Amino acid sequence: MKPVNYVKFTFLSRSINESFARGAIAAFAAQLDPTVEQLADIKTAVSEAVTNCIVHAYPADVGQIQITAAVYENERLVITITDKGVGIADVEAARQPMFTTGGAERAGLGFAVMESFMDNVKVRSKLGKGTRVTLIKQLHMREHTSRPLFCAA
Amino acid sequence: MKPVNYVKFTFLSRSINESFARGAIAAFAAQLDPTVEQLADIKTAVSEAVTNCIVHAYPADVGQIQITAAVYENERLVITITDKGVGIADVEAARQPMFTTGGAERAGLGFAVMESFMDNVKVRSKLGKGTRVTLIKQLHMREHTSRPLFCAA
Amino acid sequence: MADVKIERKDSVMCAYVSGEIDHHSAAEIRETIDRALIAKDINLLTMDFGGVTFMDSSGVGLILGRYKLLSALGGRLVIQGTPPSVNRMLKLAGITKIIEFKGETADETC
Amino acid sequence: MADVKIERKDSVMCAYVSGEIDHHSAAEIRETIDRALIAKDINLLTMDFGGVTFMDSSGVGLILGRYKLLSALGGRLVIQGTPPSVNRMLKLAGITKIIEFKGETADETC
Ligand SMILES: Nc1ncnc2c1ncn2[C@@H]1O[C@H](COP(=O)(O)OP(=O)(O)O)[C@@H](O)[C@H]1O
Ligand SMILES: Nc1ncnc2c1ncn2[C@@H]1O[C@H](COP(=O)(O)OP(=O)(O)O)[C@@H](O)[C@H]1O
Repeated sequence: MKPVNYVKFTFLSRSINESFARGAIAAFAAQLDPTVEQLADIKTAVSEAVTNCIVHAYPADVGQIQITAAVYENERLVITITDKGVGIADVEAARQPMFTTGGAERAGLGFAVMESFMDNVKVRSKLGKGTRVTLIKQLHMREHTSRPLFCAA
Repeated sequence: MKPVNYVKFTFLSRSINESFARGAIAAFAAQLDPTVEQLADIKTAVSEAVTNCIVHAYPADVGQIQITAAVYENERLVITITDKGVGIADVEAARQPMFTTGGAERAGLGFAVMESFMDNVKVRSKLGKGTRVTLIKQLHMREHTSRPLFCAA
Repeated sequence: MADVKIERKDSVMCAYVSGEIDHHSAAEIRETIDRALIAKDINLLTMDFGGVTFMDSSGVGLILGRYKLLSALGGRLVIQGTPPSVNRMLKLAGITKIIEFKGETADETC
Repeated sequence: MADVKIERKDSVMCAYVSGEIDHHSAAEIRETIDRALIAKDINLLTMDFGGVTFMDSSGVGLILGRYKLLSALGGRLVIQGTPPSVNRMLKLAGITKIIEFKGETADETC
């Protein structure tokens, strides 16, 4: 199926860009008229995936991160986050809650958060080649509620 | 000079993406700690340039729009908006306030707004090839002001 | 992103615009207003910008377009509640002298 | 994006965190808190999350890291003012039973 709308963006794996990435995705997802909670879910999941590229994929240097976001006719939002970093040796193990190679300040909860906040999470990774995380969320258009307005003309 | 940070993004010339584009650029520009007014200036200028791609560059079909944004060490923000659309025959004429080929609902003020809200605006265009608009704004890091807080511990 | 609420009483109509006015939303706002204008014989349209959080030059086109339409229909356009950012855009457009801002008489505003 | 204000009185310290907590800002918040913790002999740290508008799992790492540091220093960590989105993250992390939330005694909160 062809997306109705999409965007692709590329940026450096600098931690300052974590807020940029979730802000840009939020601006894109707004067209699906998500609830405040749905929008927070999407932002949080994107923040986790982008942080993983910055912390784990490129631990020593600055690399490129690519994000795509696509909207499909049935209001499905599909986001991919791709790096060309170190890759993950055992994806199944990495997805376990509390598993981390990131030291004391990482909770090992990134994948658990993505899975909990999105409808579907796919991870493809190759050691030395990089990782692609696909985040899928099904949104339902809400009814627009009109606030009552009085005009004393 | 090499940028300290940059982002590149590509999206479709659909009018729904006008708000996405200025939102994404606002999320990127936030790292420069702009004032509310500076951020509004940047968003407005980007909105004008992106609208021009949608309305003028691809009048009949849907094309690609590419935006780059770069931050330089002296806190200069450089944004480019590029299309592969119809191009502009006479850039000097097009930049004049009130000049429009867009009909009754276009005010012909897009370039005037970009020039007024940014420090520098460059336009390169080739008929049949497309147009690149470069928007430059010099930002100055403000002092962080701390709100007073009382702790009755 | 933007919203417009229409209120009508006899030949007077008020359009409360809120949110972000760009080329995308201006088209929707224009259609809503013009449909209402044409459905009924309106000789005074007040556009209220109190809830507008963003406006690019598409908003100027929106105002000028309604101004011309009203003139053609023998009516008047009045603008009210413009926040500073909208005023700045209207000044830059040089239309603050052409367009009528909220009048002194209560009956022409919402 | 995030901000942290430190208040100290004797061996009690309060850290008011506000804004967006992610991996980037958590690093800054951590440094500010740890510098203050180590500079003075603190045996109770209260972290106030009242002003937090966004928090990803980096915030869990931030809390757990301070919890461990305080334990090592022979002190305690108390959490207060967590908005619903932060509570949701803490529940998902399963740390609501480990971490002490705002105590009943007035002297341990800010
Ligand atoms: N993009 C990536 N590149 C390389 N390794 C990754 C990537 N994403 C995740 N990982 C690995 O998976 C582990 C678990 O990730 P996650 O659940 O997000 O927790 P955390 O980021 O807190 O460690 C990481 O510690 C790391 O070893
Ligand atoms: N990206 C573009 N591609 C082709 N033509 C353009 C482009 N941008 C601007 N133009 C031309 O320049 C004119 C003036 O643009 P502008 O000042 O933004 O006003 P407006 O968009 O209201 O027409 C347009 O009417 C159009 O003819």
